[in-house]
Amino acid sequence: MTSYALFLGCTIPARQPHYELSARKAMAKLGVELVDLEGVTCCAPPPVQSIDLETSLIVAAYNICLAEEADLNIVTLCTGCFESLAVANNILKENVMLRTRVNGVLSCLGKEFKGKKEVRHYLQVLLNDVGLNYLRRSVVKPLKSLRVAAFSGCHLLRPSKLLRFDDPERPRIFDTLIEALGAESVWYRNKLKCCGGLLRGYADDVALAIARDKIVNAAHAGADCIATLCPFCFLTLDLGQVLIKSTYKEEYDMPIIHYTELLSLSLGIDPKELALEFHKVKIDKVLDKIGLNLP
Amino acid sequence: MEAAKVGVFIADCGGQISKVLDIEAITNFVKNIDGVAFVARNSEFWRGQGLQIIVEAVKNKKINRVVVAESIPKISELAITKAVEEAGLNPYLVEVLDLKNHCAWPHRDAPLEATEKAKALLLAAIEKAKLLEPIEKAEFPAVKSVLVIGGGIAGMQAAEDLAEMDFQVYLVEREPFLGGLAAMAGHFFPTDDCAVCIQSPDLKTISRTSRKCVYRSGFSEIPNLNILTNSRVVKLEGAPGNYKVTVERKPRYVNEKKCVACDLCASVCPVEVPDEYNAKLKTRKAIYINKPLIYPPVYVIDEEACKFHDCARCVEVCPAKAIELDQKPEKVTLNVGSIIVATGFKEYDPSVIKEYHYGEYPDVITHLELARMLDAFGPTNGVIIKPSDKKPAKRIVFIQCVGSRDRRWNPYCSSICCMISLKHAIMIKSAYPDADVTICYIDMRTAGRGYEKYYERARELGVKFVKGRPSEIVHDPSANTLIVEVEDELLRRLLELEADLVVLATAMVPSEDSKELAGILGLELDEDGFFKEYNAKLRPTETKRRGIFICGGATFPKDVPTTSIHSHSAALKAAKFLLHGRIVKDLKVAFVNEEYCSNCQICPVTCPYGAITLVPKENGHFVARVSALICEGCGICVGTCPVGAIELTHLRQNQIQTQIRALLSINGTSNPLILAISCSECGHTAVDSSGMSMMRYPANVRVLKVPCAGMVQVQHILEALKAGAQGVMIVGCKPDGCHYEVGSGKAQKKVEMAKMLLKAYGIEPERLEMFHLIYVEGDRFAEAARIMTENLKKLGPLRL
Amino acid sequence: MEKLKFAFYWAASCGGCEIAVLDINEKILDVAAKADIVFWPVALDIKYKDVEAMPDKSVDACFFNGAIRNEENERMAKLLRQKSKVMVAFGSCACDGSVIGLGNLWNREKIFERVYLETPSTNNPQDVTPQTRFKVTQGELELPEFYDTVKTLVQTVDVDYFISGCPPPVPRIIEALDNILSGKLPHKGSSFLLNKALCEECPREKKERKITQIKRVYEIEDDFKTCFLDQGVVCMGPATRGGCGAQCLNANIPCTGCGGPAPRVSDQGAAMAGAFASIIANPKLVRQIVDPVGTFYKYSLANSILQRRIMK
Amino acid sequence: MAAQERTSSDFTVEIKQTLGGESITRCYQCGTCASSCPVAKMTDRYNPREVIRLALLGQRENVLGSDTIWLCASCYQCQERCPQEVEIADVIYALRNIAIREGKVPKIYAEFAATLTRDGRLVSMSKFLEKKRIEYGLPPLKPTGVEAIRKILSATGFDKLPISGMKGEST
Repeated sequence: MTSYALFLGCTIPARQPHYELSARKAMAKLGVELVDLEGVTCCAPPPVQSIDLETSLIVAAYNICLAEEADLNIVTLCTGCFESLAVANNILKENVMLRTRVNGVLSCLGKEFKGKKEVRHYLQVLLNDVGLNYLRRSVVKPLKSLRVAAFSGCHLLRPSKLLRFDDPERPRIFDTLIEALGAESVWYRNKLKCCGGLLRGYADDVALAIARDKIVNAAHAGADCIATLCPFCFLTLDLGQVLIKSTYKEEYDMPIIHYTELLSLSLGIDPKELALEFHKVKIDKVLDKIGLNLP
Repeated sequence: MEAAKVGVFIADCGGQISKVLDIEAITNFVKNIDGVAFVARNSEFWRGQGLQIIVEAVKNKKINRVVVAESIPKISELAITKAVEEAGLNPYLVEVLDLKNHCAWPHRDAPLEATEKAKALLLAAIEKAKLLEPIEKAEFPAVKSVLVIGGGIAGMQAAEDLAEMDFQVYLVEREPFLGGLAAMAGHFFPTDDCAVCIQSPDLKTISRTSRKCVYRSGFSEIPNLNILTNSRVVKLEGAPGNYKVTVERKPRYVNEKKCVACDLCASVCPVEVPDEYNAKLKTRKAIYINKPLIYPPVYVIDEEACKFHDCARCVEVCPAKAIELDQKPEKVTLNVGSIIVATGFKEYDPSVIKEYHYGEYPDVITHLELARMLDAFGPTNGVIIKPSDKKPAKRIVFIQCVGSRDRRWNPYCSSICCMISLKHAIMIKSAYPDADVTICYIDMRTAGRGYEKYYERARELGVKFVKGRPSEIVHDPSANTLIVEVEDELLRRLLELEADLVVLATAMVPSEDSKELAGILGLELDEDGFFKEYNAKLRPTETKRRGIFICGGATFPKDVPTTSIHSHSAALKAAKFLLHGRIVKDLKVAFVNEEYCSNCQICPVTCPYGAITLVPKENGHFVARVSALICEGCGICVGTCPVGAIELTHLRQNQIQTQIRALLSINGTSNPLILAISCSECGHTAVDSSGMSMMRYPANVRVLKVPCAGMVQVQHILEALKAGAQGVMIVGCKPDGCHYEVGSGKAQKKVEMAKMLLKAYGIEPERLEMFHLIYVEGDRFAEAARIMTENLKKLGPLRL
Repeated sequence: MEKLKFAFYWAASCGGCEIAVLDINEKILDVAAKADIVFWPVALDIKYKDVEAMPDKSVDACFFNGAIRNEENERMAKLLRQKSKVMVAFGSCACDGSVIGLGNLWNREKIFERVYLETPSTNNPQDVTPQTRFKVTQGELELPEFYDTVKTLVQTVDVDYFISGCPPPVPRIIEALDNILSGKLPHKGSSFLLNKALCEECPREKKERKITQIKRVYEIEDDFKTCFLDQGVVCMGPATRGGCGAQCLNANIPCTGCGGPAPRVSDQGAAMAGAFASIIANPKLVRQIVDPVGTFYKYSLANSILQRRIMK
Repeated sequence: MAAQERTSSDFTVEIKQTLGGESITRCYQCGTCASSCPVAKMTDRYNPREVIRLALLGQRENVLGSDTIWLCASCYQCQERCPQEVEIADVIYALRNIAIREGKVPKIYAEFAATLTRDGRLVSMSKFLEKKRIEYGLPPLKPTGVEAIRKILSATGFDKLPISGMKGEST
């Protein structure tokens, strides 16, 4: 059985149990073991990078060390975690000078970054370990006629030179995996552009304007929902619609759904087990469309 | 060989030298050196009565080696060797040194030390002279014929020049028609004339105007010019002056002598394929001709598209019975003396720049595609349309620097795209004054006579300019419109420009065959894949391969005026190379002592000229061999050979060693002795110029001249220290400006290596330094010598 | 016909050369048939005074292995030279100083300090180091003087022939013996090894000859075909006298240079270092060479241009 | 942006020597970043090209003192498309790092720093969620490496940065 060290990060366990639940349940169903590691910390995402880039590299390297010690590759759900860890992993594998500096600090924890493990995103595990064919065969409830606006979030794709996840201008992986569930992945303008989430707390007005643009474009393209991978994107677009309502006096009622939730539903997992009440914008429309209405 | 009888001639330069040096003491010293048969003093020895003294001594057989202490660098050496040769002595039995600029002037404050140094310099020269051996001349045949590869503007111009100078010329073109990229371009800037226009040949039957359309210029009728279309070079053998080139000719399937270009064949041909010549904007038949025609005015069959005998309808209708479906490829071997590469450049495929969606959105096109549209003979008969719906395009946005000046794709500026955009914008605005034409640019580059006026004209005609590189082209499907997202930097505002047609000014990149051809010809490509010239400043159309020249866009994207200049230059160089039908060369070259050459195969890769080849032996191993014709005599191979199997005829290993010992055998200075090994190019001229401009440096610095710093061996450095040097300076050209390309760089690497070994030997690595100097940096040589001396003093004596 | 007289001697060396003599196997019978061994400390009980008693030039050939490290080595080299018609420097130590010669990176004082005082296994509470004379109750003891600098045999006495290698390759030993036994001697100063460098014998394929990264043997993949230089490993083959049949290369180990400098090479280490430097991609790469002297001068430091390290 | 400041090339050198800022001098001001930027599209308070321009002109105070550098959403779109491979998002990090060292810290970042130091994470667990996790049958969270992260923050000097509220265990 394939095993991965599951790196949950900070937001998912603390705020979005529906994401964690669906992710764990789907993987269990698809035969991938997720191992929780002791001692993990914050991945050191952009807010920490903004304060001190070198510290953030070291914190990320520390977390990778834990996986190296457990002899496991890392899988992340949050694209922010994916970016922090994968960038650190790939930079430190290549840049000897930086690695020496980082290991100098890690040595006081008795750790050493060796660069022997990989950092992967959940989607990569689906694509490479589970495989598209097996995934398609495992779908018991195809999401037929569901028009999904795929929104991977910036940090799954960029910086592409270090993440090497997909073509940064023409990504296909996320769309392919949505289509594997029977849904349709629709094109919408500015699909690859940011949700503005990282400006929340500093420039909420700008963040909201960007989020609104995103939702408008998806709605314009006739999407039934926006599928997300990043807890920040989710928050920005889901909670954001509440704020848009109060600020712009506009209502879009665009369900925001983590991909793992769509996956779990299509694998036949009972919606009741998925803590769907954590959605601010209710997703009943979507469940209706795929014939899975909650009682 | 007769024992060495050295004549030593000491000039005092009208007293300039004797003012500082004790010439009397020096003369007495020289007289007592073993082997010195004759000593003379004069004001100067390189001309007039002084030179006569040398000539007499040689003629009277008093001496068979000549050592002259002169004061005029280089010129004196040339004059003296010439006179000596005329007097019957091999000119390479002469050694000239410069006591004024290398000793008297720089050390004028310390005459005693300078006098001792002068003795050392003379002793070294005399000891070297005793070991000198005659060097003979060799003659190599040079066939008076030239191969020109590439039938575009550059190749045609060069071919025409050479053919008219009575060289036998073979012009090889890969495509079935001549003309190259230029023929597709329609119009040219800055003359606004046709692309298919060239300098008119000097044919009696043709009126001699400044320019002519290629097809009516009589180009193909120039005597001595042989045009081979549909052909490519596949193999090169032989040596400069006498190459054997194998050319593979694809069959045309149409007999060139019979075809009357009546078009009946094309009218019945059932196969339609995208027309490359028209940038695939329309189709053509499998049997076709390019219009307007260039040369030959004959149809050709596209063998990949044609169904041949399964169809053969063209054969039936051809009134001239010209179609021969059974033609086979053939190989032709050409014997040529030199080769000109004129393979041009091509448009970069911008589909990799995904933000611009080229290849995905039909209305995003390149300049070449636009040029075809603007051509009245082209696919749209000169009308600009949106390829997606064939409707006229009114709003046109040009994007500059697409794939060029872009570190991700091609880091260089393609240099002609700004002008092409201006040309096309002007053409559009002139034809359709109501068209909305915008050029998005990073920097407009219009360097060239009349080019800025072009820019001005575009503004006058109402072309809009936006300073800013668009980040993305978005397609709005509802209106079938393109949206160009760009920041107008001068307004600091983000714009969304709506366009019917977006034209990408793409990078110009090397032709696809460049790499393969470079491999066949043994030429170097630069980091961008263009053919690399011998020297950008001085030998722009020559290559390191003697006898092979390059011109036009093959070396870098060029406009036509520059290409013309370049082609004429290459033609001139090729002509000069073959003019006498033979190449005469002094054998100042490297040679391999095969008894010791041990198959390590290192030297061939270190030779910048490819002069060293590996010759197979019976045991499957190889022995290195130097081509005397190609060798430039730099000695980089000597500096590399780990077994000492390679030597230079003009500077044997024992001559170096004996000079090292002699230069260091006389001290006479309170300062630590330094041996400066300098290359005879920039390095030595820097030493010369420091003396000529009377810079001061101490007399403990003794200069040993070698052809190139790359010849220096680590052993030489150790030997110098062993012989008493307290420090060693290596003086070479700038690494990028090395006269032998790689020598200075190799010297630097050996110096680094030697420094590391010195450290292991317990010797301060600072005792060895490399300096990269040029002629105008004489002051830096003097300064380096002073600093080195001071540093060595601080380090204290080296006791071996 | 009278039998020839051979002598073998062992100066500063590891003893491997003695074993190499035995490695000629049954060939020793031919030697015994044609020659008497009149002196061979490792095998025969013949005292120095017996040698001193021999008439000058009474030994037909002396095979001298080992470097000249101390006074005794030097005395015996001179004595054997005096007694022998032909003097053969046998093995790398005699020819080039070899590993013994690496002692020239230090001097007597430093070597004694390290060996007799500093090594972890030393138990020497009174800090005693070897003395040339030492008084004991029974009288005065004498030890040969340990020199600061190791010398090669030819730096000490006139040598007729050389057969380098650590140890010399057996086929070459047999060839040398055959030559001497049959009286077909090459010109003086010749080596019984090859007159070319090792690459002449090496079967490996040479490729681009451009070194972008310097590696050590354990850092490369097993590849029995490609020249080590092309794999970024320093191989001394190009500057080293061949004749061994490229044994190490065939065992996938680069040449470390025991054949000594190739003919016409004044300094094996410098020659190889220079050739190597000529094909590295940039000057900074030289810093990747761990232990430059051990790499380039493993066998030839004592026979190099500078011969030893300068001690401050 | 703010008024003209006396220019100096020292600032460029300082940025180039800061992790993330190495590529800044490659910039030739083509504006691809600006037209790629989702933030610049929404507000004229931020323009990445202009930030780099000011930095290259040595306008240290104008760059570090304004709120512009904090308006980058770190989406890397500009960096992806930059034809000169200026690592723009990383340059912004470098500028932020320099600003922080001088005590120019937006409140939200001070809070991030404090939470990280206190909890080893950026989002704290609530009692509510802990209860919910058990309800949903999610596995209990494994302990966070708070001590480890504090050691790192102390070794890099992160905890000594002039950010208020970082030292204390609680806020």
